[in-house]
Amino acid sequence: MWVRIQREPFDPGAESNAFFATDGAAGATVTFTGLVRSTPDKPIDALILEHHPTMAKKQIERFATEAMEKFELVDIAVIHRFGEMKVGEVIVQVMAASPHRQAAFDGANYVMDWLKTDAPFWKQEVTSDGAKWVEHRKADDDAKNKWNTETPPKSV
Amino acid sequence: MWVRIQREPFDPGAESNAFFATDGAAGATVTFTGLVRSTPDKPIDALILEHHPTMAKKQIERFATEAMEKFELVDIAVIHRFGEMKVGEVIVQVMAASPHRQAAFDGANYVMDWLKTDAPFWKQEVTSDGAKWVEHRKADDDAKNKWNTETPPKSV
Amino acid sequence: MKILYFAWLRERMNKGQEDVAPPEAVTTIDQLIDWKAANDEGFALAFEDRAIIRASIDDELVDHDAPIANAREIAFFPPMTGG
Amino acid sequence: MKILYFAWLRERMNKGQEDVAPPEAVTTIDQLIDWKAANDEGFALAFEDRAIIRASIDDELVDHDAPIANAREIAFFPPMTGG
Repeated sequence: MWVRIQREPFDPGAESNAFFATDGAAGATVTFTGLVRSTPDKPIDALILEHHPTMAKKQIERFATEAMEKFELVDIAVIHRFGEMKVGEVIVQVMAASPHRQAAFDGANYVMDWLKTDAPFWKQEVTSDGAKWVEHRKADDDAKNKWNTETPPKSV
Repeated sequence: MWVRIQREPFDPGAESNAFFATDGAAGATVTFTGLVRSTPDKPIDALILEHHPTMAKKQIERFATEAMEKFELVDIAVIHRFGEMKVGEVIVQVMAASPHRQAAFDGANYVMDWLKTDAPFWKQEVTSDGAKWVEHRKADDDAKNKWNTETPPKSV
Repeated sequence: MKILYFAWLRERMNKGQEDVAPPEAVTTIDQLIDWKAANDEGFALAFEDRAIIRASIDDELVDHDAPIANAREIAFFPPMTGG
Repeated sequence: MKILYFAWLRERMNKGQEDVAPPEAVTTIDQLIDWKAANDEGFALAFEDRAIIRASIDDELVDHDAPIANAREIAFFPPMTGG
Protein backbone atom coordinates (compact mmCIF):
# COMPACT_ATOMS: atom_id res chain seq x y z
CA MET A 1 0.00 0.00 0.00
CA TRP A 2 1.35 3.37 -0.92
CA VAL A 3 0.10 6.93 -1.31
CA ARG A 4 1.83 9.71 -3.22
CA ILE A 5 0.73 13.34 -3.14
CA GLN A 6 2.56 15.47 -5.65
CA ARG A 7 2.46 18.70 -7.62
CA GLU A 8 4.02 17.24 -10.80
CA PRO A 9 1.91 15.74 -13.59
CA PHE A 10 2.31 11.98 -14.03
CA ASP A 11 1.77 9.45 -16.80
CA PRO A 12 -1.28 7.37 -15.78
CA GLY A 13 -0.54 4.48 -18.14
CA ALA A 14 3.08 4.24 -17.00
CA GLU A 15 1.92 4.18 -13.36
CA SER A 16 -0.57 1.40 -14.15
CA ASN A 17 2.10 -0.63 -15.90
CA ALA A 18 4.47 -0.25 -12.95
CA PHE A 19 1.66 -1.37 -10.63
CA PHE A 20 0.89 -4.40 -12.83
CA ALA A 21 4.58 -5.32 -12.82
CA THR A 22 4.54 -5.38 -9.01
CA ASP A 23 1.04 -6.67 -8.27
CA GLY A 24 -0.40 -7.92 -11.54
CA ALA A 25 0.26 -11.47 -10.43
CA ALA A 26 -2.82 -11.04 -8.26
CA GLY A 27 -4.89 -11.45 -11.44
CA ALA A 28 -7.36 -8.55 -11.32
CA THR A 29 -6.53 -4.87 -11.19
CA VAL A 30 -8.99 -1.98 -11.18
CA THR A 31 -7.71 1.51 -11.89
CA PHE A 32 -9.71 4.67 -11.32
CA THR A 33 -8.39 7.72 -13.15
CA GLY A 34 -9.87 11.16 -12.60
CA LEU A 35 -9.01 13.84 -15.16
CA VAL A 36 -9.59 17.59 -15.33
CA ARG A 37 -12.82 18.03 -17.25
CA SER A 38 -13.99 20.97 -19.30
CA THR A 39 -17.42 20.76 -20.93
CA PRO A 40 -18.95 22.97 -23.64
CA ASP A 41 -21.68 24.18 -21.27
CA LYS A 42 -19.20 24.68 -18.41
CA PRO A 43 -15.77 25.31 -19.92
CA ILE A 44 -12.79 25.83 -17.64
CA ASP A 45 -9.18 26.75 -18.37
CA ALA A 46 -7.57 24.96 -15.45
CA LEU A 47 -8.08 23.54 -12.00
CA ILE A 48 -6.21 24.58 -8.85
CA LEU A 49 -6.16 22.17 -5.92
CA GLU A 50 -5.32 23.34 -2.44
CA HIS A 51 -4.64 20.71 0.20
CA HIS A 52 -3.62 20.09 3.80
CA PRO A 53 -0.41 18.12 3.15
CA THR A 54 0.10 16.06 6.30
CA MET A 55 -3.58 15.37 6.84
CA ALA A 56 -4.23 14.53 3.16
CA LYS A 57 -1.53 11.87 3.18
CA LYS A 58 -2.72 10.46 6.50
CA GLN A 59 -6.38 10.33 5.50
CA ILE A 60 -5.78 8.66 2.13
CA GLU A 61 -3.43 6.14 3.76
CA ARG A 62 -6.21 5.37 6.20
CA PHE A 63 -8.81 4.79 3.47
CA ALA A 64 -6.35 2.64 1.51
CA THR A 65 -5.53 0.58 4.62
CA GLU A 66 -9.22 0.16 5.37
CA ALA A 67 -9.82 -0.99 1.79
CA MET A 68 -7.01 -3.57 2.18
CA GLU A 69 -8.69 -4.91 5.33
CA LYS A 70 -12.30 -4.67 4.13
CA PHE A 71 -11.76 -6.34 0.76
CA GLU A 72 -9.41 -9.12 -0.25
CA LEU A 73 -6.74 -6.91 -1.81
CA VAL A 74 -3.13 -7.76 -2.53
CA ASP A 75 -2.19 -4.11 -2.88
CA ILE A 76 -3.64 -0.65 -3.39
CA ALA A 77 -1.94 2.56 -4.48
CA VAL A 78 -3.07 6.17 -4.76
CA ILE A 79 -1.55 9.16 -6.52
CA HIS A 80 -3.20 12.55 -5.92
CA ARG A 81 -2.02 15.85 -7.31
CA PHE A 82 -2.26 19.36 -5.92
CA GLY A 83 -1.51 22.78 -7.41
CA GLU A 84 -2.54 23.89 -10.88
CA MET A 85 -3.49 21.39 -13.56
CA LYS A 86 -4.59 21.77 -17.14
CA VAL A 87 -7.65 20.27 -18.81
CA GLY A 88 -7.03 16.62 -19.63
CA GLU A 89 -4.37 16.16 -16.96
CA VAL A 90 -4.84 13.50 -14.31
CA ILE A 91 -5.94 14.65 -10.84
CA VAL A 92 -6.06 11.30 -9.08
CA GLN A 93 -5.39 7.64 -9.83
CA VAL A 94 -6.29 4.69 -7.58
CA MET A 95 -5.08 1.17 -8.40
CA ALA A 96 -6.33 -1.94 -6.56
CA ALA A 97 -5.10 -5.50 -7.14
CA SER A 98 -6.79 -8.70 -6.00
CA PRO A 99 -7.25 -12.34 -7.00
CA HIS A 100 -10.98 -11.49 -7.16
CA ARG A 101 -12.26 -8.89 -9.58
CA GLN A 102 -15.12 -7.68 -7.38
CA ALA A 103 -12.71 -6.99 -4.53
CA ALA A 104 -10.53 -4.95 -6.89
CA PHE A 105 -13.58 -2.94 -8.04
CA ASP A 106 -14.78 -2.43 -4.47
CA GLY A 107 -11.35 -1.44 -3.15
CA ALA A 108 -10.83 1.31 -5.72
CA ASN A 109 -14.45 2.47 -5.40
CA TYR A 110 -14.25 2.61 -1.60
CA VAL A 111 -11.09 4.70 -1.57
CA MET A 112 -12.53 7.14 -4.14
CA ASP A 113 -15.80 7.57 -2.22
CA TRP A 114 -14.06 8.34 1.07
CA LEU A 115 -11.37 10.43 -0.54
CA LYS A 116 -14.02 12.65 -2.17
CA THR A 117 -15.60 13.65 1.13
CA ASP A 118 -12.95 13.16 3.77
CA ALA A 119 -9.54 13.92 2.24
CA PRO A 120 -8.55 17.56 2.66
CA PHE A 121 -8.39 18.86 -0.92
CA TRP A 122 -10.27 21.85 -2.28
CA LYS A 123 -10.75 22.60 -5.98
CA GLN A 124 -10.88 25.93 -7.72
CA GLU A 125 -12.07 26.12 -11.32
CA VAL A 126 -10.24 28.73 -13.36
CA THR A 127 -12.22 30.43 -16.14
CA SER A 128 -11.94 33.77 -17.92
CA ASP A 129 -13.92 35.18 -14.95
CA GLY A 130 -11.19 34.14 -12.52
CA ALA A 131 -10.95 31.29 -10.00
CA LYS A 132 -14.04 29.95 -8.26
CA TRP A 133 -14.24 27.38 -5.44
CA VAL A 134 -16.02 24.19 -6.40
CA GLU A 135 -18.95 23.38 -4.15
CA HIS A 136 -19.11 20.13 -2.25
CA ARG A 137 -21.66 17.75 -3.79
CA LYS A 138 -24.31 16.13 -1.62
CA ALA A 139 -24.13 13.10 -3.98
CA ASP A 140 -20.59 12.48 -2.73
CA ASP A 141 -21.84 12.14 0.85
CA ASP A 142 -24.47 9.68 -0.32
CA ALA A 143 -21.88 7.68 -2.28
CA LYS A 144 -19.73 6.93 0.74
CA ASN A 145 -22.74 5.91 2.78
CA LYS A 146 -23.30 2.90 0.54
CA TRP A 147 -20.41 1.16 2.31
CA ASN A 148 -22.34 1.05 5.60
CA THR A 149 -19.17 1.75 7.49
CA GLU A 150 -20.36 1.85 11.05
CA THR A 151 -17.29 3.67 12.30
CA PRO A 152 -16.57 6.46 9.87
CA PRO A 153 -12.85 6.78 9.32
CA LYS A 154 -12.18 9.52 11.80
CA SER A 155 -10.99 9.29 15.32
CA VAL A 156 -12.02 10.94 18.60
CA MET B 1 -17.73 1.92 -28.12
CA TRP B 2 -15.26 -0.54 -29.55
CA VAL B 3 -14.20 -4.15 -29.02
CA ARG B 4 -10.96 -5.71 -30.18
CA ILE B 5 -10.22 -9.42 -30.05
CA GLN B 6 -6.63 -10.24 -30.84
CA ARG B 7 -3.90 -12.81 -30.50
CA GLU B 8 -1.05 -10.30 -30.02
CA PRO B 9 -0.01 -9.07 -26.57
CA PHE B 10 -0.75 -5.38 -25.94
CA ASP B 11 0.54 -2.67 -23.62
CA PRO B 12 -2.23 -2.02 -21.07
CA GLY B 13 -0.92 1.40 -19.97
CA ALA B 14 -0.53 2.60 -23.55
CA GLU B 15 -4.12 1.49 -24.28
CA SER B 16 -5.38 3.36 -21.20
CA ASN B 17 -3.52 6.50 -22.23
CA ALA B 18 -4.99 6.34 -25.74
CA PHE B 19 -8.45 5.93 -24.21
CA PHE B 20 -7.90 8.91 -21.86
CA ALA B 21 -6.77 11.01 -24.83
CA THR B 22 -10.07 10.25 -26.60
CA ASP B 23 -12.52 10.10 -23.70
CA GLY B 24 -10.70 11.42 -20.65
CA ALA B 25 -12.59 14.68 -21.01
CA ALA B 26 -15.51 12.79 -19.48
CA GLY B 27 -13.76 13.13 -16.11
CA ALA B 28 -13.84 9.61 -14.66
CA THR B 29 -12.37 6.48 -16.21
CA VAL B 30 -12.37 3.00 -14.71
CA THR B 31 -10.07 0.38 -16.20
CA PHE B 32 -10.27 -3.32 -15.42
CA THR B 33 -7.16 -5.29 -16.31
CA GLY B 34 -7.04 -9.06 -16.01
CA LEU B 35 -3.60 -10.69 -16.10
CA VAL B 36 -2.42 -14.29 -16.30
CA ARG B 37 -1.87 -15.39 -12.72
CA SER B 38 0.43 -18.05 -11.35
CA THR B 39 0.40 -18.69 -7.61
CA PRO B 40 2.85 -20.67 -5.46
CA ASP B 41 0.16 -23.21 -4.52
CA LYS B 42 -1.13 -23.41 -8.10
CA PRO B 43 1.72 -22.50 -10.44
CA ILE B 44 1.12 -22.44 -14.19
CA ASP B 45 3.48 -21.91 -17.12
CA ALA B 46 1.01 -20.33 -19.52
CA LEU B 47 -2.63 -19.92 -20.43
CA ILE B 48 -4.24 -20.89 -23.74
CA LEU B 49 -7.53 -19.29 -24.67
CA GLU B 50 -9.79 -20.80 -27.28
CA HIS B 51 -12.67 -18.70 -28.57
CA HIS B 52 -15.57 -18.52 -31.01
CA PRO B 53 -14.42 -15.50 -33.03
CA THR B 54 -17.61 -14.08 -34.52
CA MET B 55 -19.75 -14.80 -31.50
CA ALA B 56 -17.14 -13.50 -29.04
CA LYS B 57 -17.02 -10.13 -30.78
CA LYS B 58 -20.79 -9.94 -31.06
CA GLN B 59 -21.41 -10.87 -27.41
CA ILE B 60 -18.87 -8.43 -25.99
CA GLU B 61 -20.20 -5.66 -28.23
CA ARG B 62 -23.64 -6.41 -26.87
CA PHE B 63 -22.52 -6.19 -23.22
CA ALA B 64 -20.63 -2.97 -23.96
CA THR B 65 -23.66 -1.44 -25.70
CA GLU B 66 -25.89 -2.47 -22.80
CA ALA B 67 -23.45 -0.88 -20.36
CA MET B 68 -23.56 2.35 -22.41
CA GLU B 69 -27.37 2.37 -22.17
CA LYS B 70 -27.67 1.17 -18.59
CA PHE B 71 -25.14 3.58 -17.09
CA GLU B 72 -24.27 7.13 -18.05
CA LEU B 73 -21.15 6.33 -20.06
CA VAL B 74 -19.41 8.49 -22.62
CA ASP B 75 -17.51 5.53 -24.02
CA ILE B 76 -16.47 1.98 -23.27
CA ALA B 77 -13.79 -0.17 -24.89
CA VAL B 78 -12.77 -3.80 -24.52
CA ILE B 79 -9.64 -5.66 -25.62
CA HIS B 80 -9.65 -9.46 -25.18
CA ARG B 81 -6.88 -11.78 -26.23
CA PHE B 82 -6.96 -15.38 -27.40
CA GLY B 83 -4.24 -17.95 -28.07
CA GLU B 84 -1.30 -18.59 -25.77
CA MET B 85 -0.24 -16.08 -23.15
CA LYS B 86 2.53 -16.04 -20.58
CA VAL B 87 2.24 -15.37 -16.85
CA GLY B 88 1.93 -11.62 -16.24
CA GLU B 89 0.54 -10.87 -19.69
CA VAL B 90 -2.81 -9.14 -19.99
CA ILE B 91 -5.82 -11.30 -20.94
CA VAL B 92 -8.49 -8.63 -20.97
CA GLN B 93 -8.85 -4.88 -20.44
CA VAL B 94 -12.11 -2.95 -20.13
CA MET B 95 -12.13 0.86 -20.03
CA ALA B 96 -15.25 2.89 -19.19
CA ALA B 97 -15.48 6.70 -19.23
CA SER B 98 -18.21 8.82 -17.65
CA PRO B 99 -18.76 12.21 -16.02
CA HIS B 100 -19.80 10.20 -12.93
CA ARG B 101 -17.36 7.88 -11.23
CA GLN B 102 -19.96 5.35 -10.08
CA ALA B 103 -21.21 4.96 -13.65
CA ALA B 104 -17.65 4.31 -14.81
CA PHE B 105 -17.18 1.67 -12.07
CA ASP B 106 -20.52 0.04 -12.86
CA GLY B 107 -19.97 0.04 -16.61
CA ALA B 108 -16.63 -1.77 -16.41
CA ASN B 109 -17.94 -4.13 -13.71
CA TYR B 110 -21.07 -4.99 -15.71
CA VAL B 111 -19.14 -5.84 -18.87
CA MET B 112 -16.68 -8.03 -16.92
CA ASP B 113 -19.45 -9.94 -15.13
CA TRP B 114 -21.33 -10.74 -18.33
CA LEU B 115 -18.18 -11.40 -20.31
CA LYS B 116 -17.07 -14.01 -17.75
CA THR B 117 -20.17 -16.15 -18.15
CA ASP B 118 -21.56 -15.34 -21.59
CA ALA B 119 -18.64 -14.54 -23.92
CA PRO B 120 -17.37 -17.66 -25.73
CA PHE B 121 -13.81 -18.04 -24.44
CA TRP B 122 -12.37 -21.14 -22.81
CA LYS B 123 -9.15 -21.20 -20.80
CA GLN B 124 -6.57 -23.95 -20.56
CA GLU B 125 -3.90 -23.79 -17.88
CA VAL B 126 -0.55 -25.14 -19.00
CA THR B 127 1.64 -26.79 -16.37
CA SER B 128 4.39 -29.40 -16.44
CA ASP B 129 1.55 -31.96 -16.45
CA GLY B 130 0.19 -30.58 -19.72
CA ALA B 131 -2.83 -28.42 -20.53
CA LYS B 132 -5.99 -28.60 -18.44
CA TRP B 133 -9.35 -26.90 -19.07
CA VAL B 134 -10.31 -24.37 -16.43
CA GLU B 135 -13.65 -25.11 -14.82
CA HIS B 136 -16.44 -22.57 -14.91
CA ARG B 137 -16.94 -20.93 -11.52
CA LYS B 138 -20.37 -20.78 -9.94
CA ALA B 139 -19.33 -17.48 -8.35
CA ASP B 140 -19.22 -15.95 -11.83
CA ASP B 141 -22.88 -16.80 -12.39
CA ASP B 142 -23.76 -15.20 -9.07
CA ALA B 143 -21.75 -12.09 -9.94
CA LYS B 144 -23.74 -11.29 -13.04
CA ASN B 145 -27.02 -11.81 -11.21
CA LYS B 146 -26.31 -8.77 -9.06
CA TRP B 147 -27.30 -6.56 -12.00
CA ASN B 148 -30.90 -7.81 -11.88
CA THR B 149 -31.05 -7.81 -15.64
CA GLU B 150 -34.54 -9.06 -16.33
CA THR B 151 -33.81 -9.99 -19.91
CA PRO B 152 -30.48 -11.77 -19.95
CA PRO B 153 -28.43 -10.64 -22.92
CA LYS B 154 -29.32 -13.43 -25.27
CA SER B 155 -31.92 -13.49 -27.97
CA VAL B 156 -34.57 -16.01 -29.14
CA MET C 1 -26.35 -26.89 -41.34
CA LYS C 2 -22.95 -26.63 -39.73
CA ILE C 3 -22.18 -27.67 -36.15
CA LEU C 4 -19.17 -26.21 -34.29
CA TYR C 5 -17.57 -27.74 -31.20
CA PHE C 6 -15.35 -25.85 -28.76
CA ALA C 7 -12.93 -26.55 -25.89
CA TRP C 8 -13.18 -30.06 -24.36
CA LEU C 9 -16.23 -30.78 -26.46
CA ARG C 10 -14.10 -30.25 -29.57
CA GLU C 11 -11.42 -32.52 -28.09
CA ARG C 12 -13.91 -35.26 -27.25
CA MET C 13 -15.53 -34.99 -30.68
CA ASN C 14 -12.07 -35.02 -32.21
CA LYS C 15 -13.19 -32.31 -34.62
CA GLY C 16 -14.03 -28.63 -34.57
CA GLN C 17 -16.93 -28.75 -36.97
CA GLU C 18 -19.07 -30.87 -39.21
CA ASP C 19 -21.97 -30.52 -41.60
CA VAL C 20 -25.21 -32.23 -40.67
CA ALA C 21 -28.58 -32.68 -42.33
CA PRO C 22 -31.08 -33.66 -39.63
CA PRO C 23 -34.52 -34.91 -40.67
CA GLU C 24 -37.43 -32.44 -40.56
CA ALA C 25 -38.75 -33.89 -37.29
CA VAL C 26 -35.67 -32.47 -35.54
CA THR C 27 -36.80 -28.93 -34.66
CA THR C 28 -34.96 -27.95 -31.46
CA ILE C 29 -31.43 -28.02 -30.05
CA ASP C 30 -32.51 -30.80 -27.69
CA GLN C 31 -33.86 -32.89 -30.56
CA LEU C 32 -30.69 -32.23 -32.54
CA ILE C 33 -28.64 -33.61 -29.64
CA ASP C 34 -30.96 -36.63 -29.38
CA TRP C 35 -30.70 -37.31 -33.08
CA LYS C 36 -26.90 -36.92 -33.17
CA ALA C 37 -26.45 -39.07 -30.04
CA ALA C 38 -28.55 -41.84 -31.58
CA ASN C 39 -26.37 -41.90 -34.68
CA ASP C 40 -22.93 -41.13 -33.31
CA GLU C 41 -21.46 -42.95 -30.30
CA GLY C 42 -18.66 -40.40 -29.84
CA PHE C 43 -21.22 -37.61 -29.76
CA ALA C 44 -23.37 -39.51 -27.25
CA LEU C 45 -20.37 -39.86 -24.96
CA ALA C 46 -19.26 -36.25 -25.35
CA PHE C 47 -22.80 -34.99 -24.62
CA GLU C 48 -23.37 -37.37 -21.70
CA ASP C 49 -23.67 -34.49 -19.23
CA ARG C 50 -25.94 -32.59 -21.56
CA ALA C 51 -27.34 -30.10 -19.02
CA ILE C 52 -24.04 -28.26 -18.65
CA ILE C 53 -23.47 -27.92 -22.39
CA ARG C 54 -24.35 -24.53 -23.85
CA ALA C 55 -25.45 -23.81 -27.38
CA SER C 56 -25.64 -20.93 -29.81
CA ILE C 57 -27.42 -20.46 -33.11
CA ASP C 58 -25.79 -18.07 -35.55
CA ASP C 59 -23.72 -16.40 -32.80
CA GLU C 60 -26.63 -16.04 -30.35
CA LEU C 61 -26.72 -17.99 -27.07
CA VAL C 62 -29.86 -20.12 -26.91
CA ASP C 63 -31.56 -22.51 -24.53
CA HIS C 64 -31.84 -26.20 -25.42
CA ASP C 65 -35.50 -25.81 -26.36
CA ALA C 66 -34.72 -23.17 -29.00
CA PRO C 67 -35.97 -23.89 -32.53
CA ILE C 68 -33.28 -24.64 -35.07
CA ALA C 69 -35.27 -23.80 -38.18
CA ASN C 70 -33.26 -21.52 -40.49
CA ALA C 71 -30.09 -22.02 -38.42
CA ARG C 72 -26.95 -21.80 -40.53
CA GLU C 73 -24.48 -22.56 -37.77
CA ILE C 74 -25.02 -24.19 -34.40
CA ALA C 75 -22.23 -24.18 -31.80
CA PHE C 76 -21.90 -26.44 -28.76
CA PHE C 77 -19.49 -25.69 -25.92
CA PRO C 78 -18.80 -26.03 -22.19
CA PRO C 79 -19.58 -23.15 -19.79
CA MET C 80 -17.41 -20.16 -20.65
CA THR C 81 -14.24 -19.27 -18.76
CA GLY C 82 -13.02 -16.08 -20.44
CA GLY C 83 -12.09 -12.72 -18.96
CA MET D 1 -1.86 26.25 19.69
CA LYS D 2 -1.83 26.83 15.97
CA ILE D 3 -4.94 27.31 13.82
CA LEU D 4 -4.85 26.60 10.07
CA TYR D 5 -7.40 27.89 7.54
CA PHE D 6 -7.96 26.39 4.09
CA ALA D 7 -9.71 27.28 0.82
CA TRP D 8 -12.30 30.08 1.03
CA LEU D 9 -11.96 30.14 4.79
CA ARG D 10 -8.29 31.04 4.33
CA GLU D 11 -9.27 33.72 1.82
CA ARG D 12 -11.91 35.21 4.12
CA MET D 13 -9.52 35.14 7.07
CA ASN D 14 -6.85 36.65 4.84
CA LYS D 15 -4.31 34.27 6.38
CA GLY D 16 -3.44 30.61 6.31
CA GLN D 17 -2.56 30.24 9.96
CA GLU D 18 -2.20 31.94 13.30
CA ASP D 19 -1.17 31.13 16.84
CA VAL D 20 -3.81 31.40 19.54
CA ALA D 21 -3.85 31.00 23.31
CA PRO D 22 -7.47 30.48 24.35
CA PRO D 23 -8.38 30.67 28.07
CA GLU D 24 -8.76 27.40 29.97
CA ALA D 25 -12.55 27.61 29.84
CA VAL D 26 -12.38 26.98 26.09
CA THR D 27 -12.36 23.17 25.89
CA THR D 28 -14.06 22.23 22.59
CA ILE D 29 -13.90 23.20 18.91
CA ASP D 30 -17.29 24.89 19.31
CA GLN D 31 -16.07 26.94 22.26
CA LEU D 32 -12.91 27.84 20.35
CA ILE D 33 -15.06 29.18 17.52
CA ASP D 34 -17.23 31.12 20.03
CA TRP D 35 -14.18 32.58 21.69
CA LYS D 36 -12.48 33.55 18.41
CA ALA D 37 -15.72 35.02 16.99
CA ALA D 38 -16.19 37.18 20.10
CA ASN D 39 -12.70 38.61 19.71
CA ASP D 40 -12.26 38.80 15.93
CA GLU D 41 -14.88 40.37 13.65
CA GLY D 42 -13.31 38.87 10.50
CA PHE D 43 -13.42 35.43 12.08
CA ALA D 44 -17.05 35.90 13.13
CA LEU D 45 -17.96 36.76 9.55
CA ALA D 46 -15.94 33.92 8.03
CA PHE D 47 -17.52 31.41 10.43
CA GLU D 48 -21.04 32.76 10.02
CA ASP D 49 -22.30 29.51 8.50
CA ARG D 50 -20.56 27.47 11.17
CA ALA D 51 -22.43 24.19 10.62
CA ILE D 52 -20.83 23.56 7.25
CA ILE D 53 -17.29 24.21 8.46
CA ARG D 54 -15.25 21.10 9.18
CA ALA D 55 -12.41 20.82 11.65
CA SER D 56 -9.43 18.62 12.36
CA ILE D 57 -7.14 18.26 15.35
CA ASP D 58 -3.59 17.14 14.60
CA ASP D 59 -4.59 15.74 11.19
CA GLU D 60 -7.68 13.90 12.44
CA LEU D 61 -11.18 14.97 11.39
CA VAL D 62 -13.27 15.82 14.45
CA ASP D 63 -16.80 16.95 15.27
CA HIS D 64 -17.39 20.41 16.70
CA ASP D 65 -17.89 19.03 20.19
CA ALA D 66 -14.44 17.42 20.22
CA PRO D 67 -12.15 18.38 23.14
CA ILE D 68 -9.18 20.51 22.17
CA ALA D 69 -7.00 19.73 25.17
CA ASN D 70 -3.48 18.81 24.06
CA ALA D 71 -4.17 19.91 20.50
CA ARG D 72 -1.07 21.20 18.75
CA GLU D 73 -2.72 22.16 15.49
CA ILE D 74 -6.38 22.78 14.68
CA ALA D 75 -7.49 23.18 11.08
CA PHE D 76 -10.73 24.72 9.81
CA PHE D 77 -11.94 24.24 6.24
CA PRO D 78 -14.99 24.01 3.96
CA PRO D 79 -16.36 20.61 2.87
CA MET D 80 -13.75 18.79 0.79
CA THR D 81 -13.83 18.66 -2.99
CA GLY D 82 -10.83 16.50 -3.91
CA GLY D 83 -10.56 13.43 -6.10
